[in-house]
Amino acid sequence: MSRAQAKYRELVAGAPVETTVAEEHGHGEHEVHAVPVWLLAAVLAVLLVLTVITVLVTLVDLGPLNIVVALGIAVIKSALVVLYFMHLRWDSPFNSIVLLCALLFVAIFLAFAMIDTAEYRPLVDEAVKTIAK
Amino acid sequence: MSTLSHTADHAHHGDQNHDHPPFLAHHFDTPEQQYASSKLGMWVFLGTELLMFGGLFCAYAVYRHNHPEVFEYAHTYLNKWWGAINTVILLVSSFTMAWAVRCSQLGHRTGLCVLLALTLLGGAGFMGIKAIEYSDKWKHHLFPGRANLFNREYTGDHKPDEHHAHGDHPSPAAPAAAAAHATGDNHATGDGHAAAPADPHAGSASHAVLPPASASAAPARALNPVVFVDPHAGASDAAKIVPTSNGPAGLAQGTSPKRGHLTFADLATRDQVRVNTFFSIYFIMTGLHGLHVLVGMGLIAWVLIKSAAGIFGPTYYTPVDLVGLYWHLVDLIWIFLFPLLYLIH
Amino acid sequence: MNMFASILSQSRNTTFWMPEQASTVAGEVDWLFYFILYICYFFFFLIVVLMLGFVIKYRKRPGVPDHAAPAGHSTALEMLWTIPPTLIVLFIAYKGIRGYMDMAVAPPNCYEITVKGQMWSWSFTYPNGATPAAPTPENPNDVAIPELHIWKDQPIRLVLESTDVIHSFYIPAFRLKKDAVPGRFNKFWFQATRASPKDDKGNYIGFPVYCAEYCGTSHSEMLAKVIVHPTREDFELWLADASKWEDKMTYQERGAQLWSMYCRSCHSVDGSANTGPTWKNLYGSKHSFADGSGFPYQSTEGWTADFADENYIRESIYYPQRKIVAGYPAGQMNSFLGQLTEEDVKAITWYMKSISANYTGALPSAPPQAPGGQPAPGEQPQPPPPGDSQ
Amino acid sequence: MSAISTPGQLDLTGTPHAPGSNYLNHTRGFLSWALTLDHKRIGLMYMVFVLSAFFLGGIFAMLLRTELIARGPTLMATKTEAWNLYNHMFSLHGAVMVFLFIIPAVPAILGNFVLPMQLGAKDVAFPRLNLLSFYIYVLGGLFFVYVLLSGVIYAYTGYQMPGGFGLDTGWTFYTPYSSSKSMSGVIPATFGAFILGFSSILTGVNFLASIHTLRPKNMGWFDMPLFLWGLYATSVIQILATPVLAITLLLLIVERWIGVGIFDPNLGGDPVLFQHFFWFYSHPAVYIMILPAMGVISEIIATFSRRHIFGYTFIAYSSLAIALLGFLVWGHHMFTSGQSALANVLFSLITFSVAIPSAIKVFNWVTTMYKGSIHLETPMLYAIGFIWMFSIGGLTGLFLAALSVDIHFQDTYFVVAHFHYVMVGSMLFAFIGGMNYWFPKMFGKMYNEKVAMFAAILLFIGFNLTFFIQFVAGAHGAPRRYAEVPVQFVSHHFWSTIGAYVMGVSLLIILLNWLAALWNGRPAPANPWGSNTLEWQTPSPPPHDNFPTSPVVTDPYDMDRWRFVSDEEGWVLTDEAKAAIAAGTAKVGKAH
Repeated sequence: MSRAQAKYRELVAGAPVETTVAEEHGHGEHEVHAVPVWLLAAVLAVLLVLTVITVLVTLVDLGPLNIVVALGIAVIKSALVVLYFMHLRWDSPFNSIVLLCALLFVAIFLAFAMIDTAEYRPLVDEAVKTIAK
Repeated sequence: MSTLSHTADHAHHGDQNHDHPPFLAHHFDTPEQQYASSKLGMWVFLGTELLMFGGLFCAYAVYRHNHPEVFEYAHTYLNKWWGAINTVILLVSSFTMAWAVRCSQLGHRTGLCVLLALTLLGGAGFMGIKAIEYSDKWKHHLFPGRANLFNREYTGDHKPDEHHAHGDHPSPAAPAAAAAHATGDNHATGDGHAAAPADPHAGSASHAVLPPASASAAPARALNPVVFVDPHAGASDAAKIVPTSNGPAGLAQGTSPKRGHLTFADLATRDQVRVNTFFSIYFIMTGLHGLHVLVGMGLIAWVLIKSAAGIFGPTYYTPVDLVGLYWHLVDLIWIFLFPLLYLIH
Repeated sequence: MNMFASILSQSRNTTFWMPEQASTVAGEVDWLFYFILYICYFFFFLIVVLMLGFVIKYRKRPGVPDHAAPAGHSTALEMLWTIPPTLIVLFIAYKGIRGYMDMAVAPPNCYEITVKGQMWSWSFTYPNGATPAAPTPENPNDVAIPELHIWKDQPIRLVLESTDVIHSFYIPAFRLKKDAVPGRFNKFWFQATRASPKDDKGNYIGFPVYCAEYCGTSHSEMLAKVIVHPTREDFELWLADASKWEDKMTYQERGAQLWSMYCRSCHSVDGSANTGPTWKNLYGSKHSFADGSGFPYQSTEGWTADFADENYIRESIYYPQRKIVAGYPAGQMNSFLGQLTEEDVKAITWYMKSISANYTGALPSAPPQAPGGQPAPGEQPQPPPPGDSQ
Repeated sequence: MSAISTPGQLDLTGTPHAPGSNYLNHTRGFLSWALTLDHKRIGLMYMVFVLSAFFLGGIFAMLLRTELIARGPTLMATKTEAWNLYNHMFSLHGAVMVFLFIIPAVPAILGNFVLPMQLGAKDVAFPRLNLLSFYIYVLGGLFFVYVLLSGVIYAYTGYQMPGGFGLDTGWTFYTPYSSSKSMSGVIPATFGAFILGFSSILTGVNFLASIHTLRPKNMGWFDMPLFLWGLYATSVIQILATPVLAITLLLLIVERWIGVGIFDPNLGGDPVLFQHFFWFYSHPAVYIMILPAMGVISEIIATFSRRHIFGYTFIAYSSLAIALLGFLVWGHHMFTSGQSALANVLFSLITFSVAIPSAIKVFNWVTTMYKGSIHLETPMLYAIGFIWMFSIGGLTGLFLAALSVDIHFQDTYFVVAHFHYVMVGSMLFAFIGGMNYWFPKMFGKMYNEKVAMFAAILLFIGFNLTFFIQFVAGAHGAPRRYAEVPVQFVSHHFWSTIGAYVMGVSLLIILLNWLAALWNGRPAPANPWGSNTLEWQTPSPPPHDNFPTSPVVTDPYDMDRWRFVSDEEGWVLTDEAKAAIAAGTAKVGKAH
């Protein structure tokens, strides 16, 4: 039993035993991890609250922080979905690596493309102003 | 250098595997191996999906970074309450899906079927609202591409600012009132556009369409082939590009955008011709996402049929699990699309 | 084997590898090129000699059993061929970036010339606003090659723009190239260190310029030359003369010149097929349009054309998408509004008349009196051509 | 197909069941192939289609080289026709070769056939997905056939099929030419490439999952053959890069179709952004092409030097390093595009870092040959050719990574020669070498060795004649994609075209030699080369389930376990190796 699984056991202590059904097949390493309903419901509740916050926060003008707050909440929400709804918390660590790799490469792509387009922006603006004179 | 056992375990032959369950493919030795493979394959596939949407997010980010006012103005055409409701629908359906996976793991057949059906219903609800939103855009010529109201080549008779989504401007109106407005007076049911009083600047509550007769500037504009709009050009030149419904104020340059109350007139002239790109990005992003929702619904229906046959249980629930992962990914992407498209301010 | 000879015997200032050097950055670029080249020679011969040596020395001989050495691994060896190459490439990267910064940072006193690329020709606009014509080629079937004139030892900055697709302005002798991207101004600078040589007749032999970004059918004919004058005075003399090229020509000559600068890549004048309709016999013709209509053509501007007349031609140049000739695709031609003046359009129309059998009237025999002047507004089309042969 | 009866090659426990039955003949009929889930059959089906695409791309190459043999129109009457023909030919040549040949060739043919067997497995992790990706590949290929046909029909009848005719944008599809100017079939072609991308992604997912979950328990990561490392690194790139190509092409399609304004400057878009999108995929795609080829070469060099591969871990890690670094260098395709100076400097610096792992591989291969016992058979000739080509291709990359020098070389024939040395010289040599290496395993037949060696040498000569001279022309400034040869480059192009004809002839000889071997080659032994990877521990051709008896996992480069008996019997296990197996003490473990 991995550490994450152990922590999970702690978390759900007191929950019905049915949360873990030992595999009768194979080498006995594989166990079914059914996430308890109360945990799923709690996650859903948090997600809904965060959604409401996202909408309400648009009534307040935070200036440049607007997008930071909006995306920050989105990141928290997606982390909850990934960790609990998608079971990544109890899943093989390699699957987390796969996900993080994908995000890392999206980030690389975004970062380089945005740095570059921001750098050469003045050339474009100059052209837009000048051409058609 | 170990000198332990050295035959490839899984090279044994199918004929030796008397205990091979029916769902176990011949090239796997154990259900665990098959489950781990499938799960890994699914995660890798989800990674490719993220990268694919990542490309769109990149296009979005670059365009928004370069033309923030365009986004700030154009997003007011989206109804954030529809977006919020859809967010809630997807989150709830994600919850029912996660619960369904649990049921399949525990072999609760009835629960599994009910929950899958609920999830499917959520997907249908989401697509229904999306259809309402799309048909609303369609009605107002907020198409993607050249046919868009804001495109230089547009030849139709709609005008900017004549139609605004509701409640997107911060106003004294309480959000609840706006929400009521969104549900009660939505565009799909509202066939009263033409009948509504024509007040293009009426703000959040009005979405009236001006009579075509007032669109006299459209032909001249459609014919203007100039590649770039000169912000210093005189009013008569710019009038070829910019619908005149805003009057001379529509040509104001350098007016600093009034946050939250941005109108077409507040945009720099060169940004006015770029508004259509927002709608293109909106349609591509939500369209591709909607396509994923449809695929997900198909998959859920397929799993539902299999569940009804009762083949899932603690030893074999891989399809439910994988479809669940896919469904959650669809949810994940929407979690980002919602604030990025509907909640710009 | 003169085919090989021409590769080996390059002209005076070129080497086997590189073309002549004619700009301030060329020396630095070539230095780095040769530095990398010798590194490459070293490693290539090291690898190949070792490999072939091993193949010969350790080859399996018939009848002799295999004699391979046991499994090998040496961290020291791995480090040996990891660390020195790393240092070498870091040095190359540093030199490359240094050289690039020299190209990127222009001195303050640059003479600025606007370079406009379009499918498939270059045109150059000097600070006095003049856009000189390309010299007429000796063989009329050859493409007129426009010339960029500069003078020696003067920093020049080029502002690149494009009216349609991406082009790339490439001067091998200067070791420089930059894309002309529509919708933006790309800039680069250089300083020529060598004046252009002259041929036997006393004409300058320019440094070749190529379009280096694929841009469609006649990409390979989108050529130009850089003429480096020895002194500024020489250059100014040329510029003063070249700026007035329009004054010395009749309308139809000027139209022919404009055709070869802007139009010839799509419109032939000998009747042959191309991207756009040929201009031969176009004036006065009554072709039909892609939407099925034909002449007489009622324009939204308020006039009616009974045949392809002055108004129709003007509209086709300024608003090419209004009417598409049947059999040709829409969207191919950009508007020349703002690029060709009304006077230019007039010249082009006269040129079309001069090559049309539908026009039998007289042609202007002398340059117009008021060059560059605005035409009288509302100028009426010429009388209908006699015979109306179409 | 009777090779299974070759006696004595495997003295392991158990006996082959159903003697004479192998994957080629155990079921018959069209459907048994069309619906097969067997990775070996899918590999062969890929082979037929990929080689057809290669043949087509080769025809385009011959036509475009012929157009360049002299100045002026060569194949057509008028200049415009000739230039259009050339532009369509180089575009189709590039697109077909890249998307339909180079990217799938090694992974989809050799990888599909060999990967599960090198893992000692019965199949890839997802056999249905494997078949699906094959059909997706065929579907994508059909779009290119459509593009080609539409061009031919337009040329002969003037009729324009929907979507445009032919393809004249280059395989890079740069906007705004592709989005608003070209009249060619940009939408069908990009849609085809879009579909092919999914085939590539699914293959990548499949291989990655297979390597992760199907490895035998006693085969650790560093006990894998290096070919698997190459395929693993390739899969990582396919998974991470190809989705971006998909979205890029999708955006290009809608840009052209309805004008969305993301890339089109007329609508406020940015054409340079398209180049970022495109090269984010297409530069890593270069490593999709070369990494599996490097894996093939590692196998061949170790086998034919009869020596353990030198520096196994360094080669393995360098594959991963190339795969990951390959993602950070795409901007070096855009040094002159108006990309910002900052990005230029960053991309130039990172580009140099890719040189190091590539150099490590080459040095390790050469050192493997040191004190080996080198058998100069056909695959080894190709491996030697590969090292030659890859050295030139890799080293000339240094010029192109150096920022100031690349400003001069960008978009000249220097670049053309460079990437042909890497992608054709190296990759094609590895592919044909690998085909010759695994041909006996695939079909249970031996090809004519003398003819194969002659063709290899001819191909080597033809290739170098074609492309080396292009370095010289490019250094002097010959721009690429020129339908008309500038005067000073006439002789370069003449010799280059002659070289291309030599290449064409040698490739035909290679193909005919293979066909002749299928017809009447002598039966191949189970292990004709004495390699120690698992696929040689089964008869040639293998049975449906790959292994009649469980293969023994040992160090994949422990060549001493095999001794040569005769041409008929090939290589068999030494008595010591058999004894070790019987005693359960066969060496497993670290490969170095």
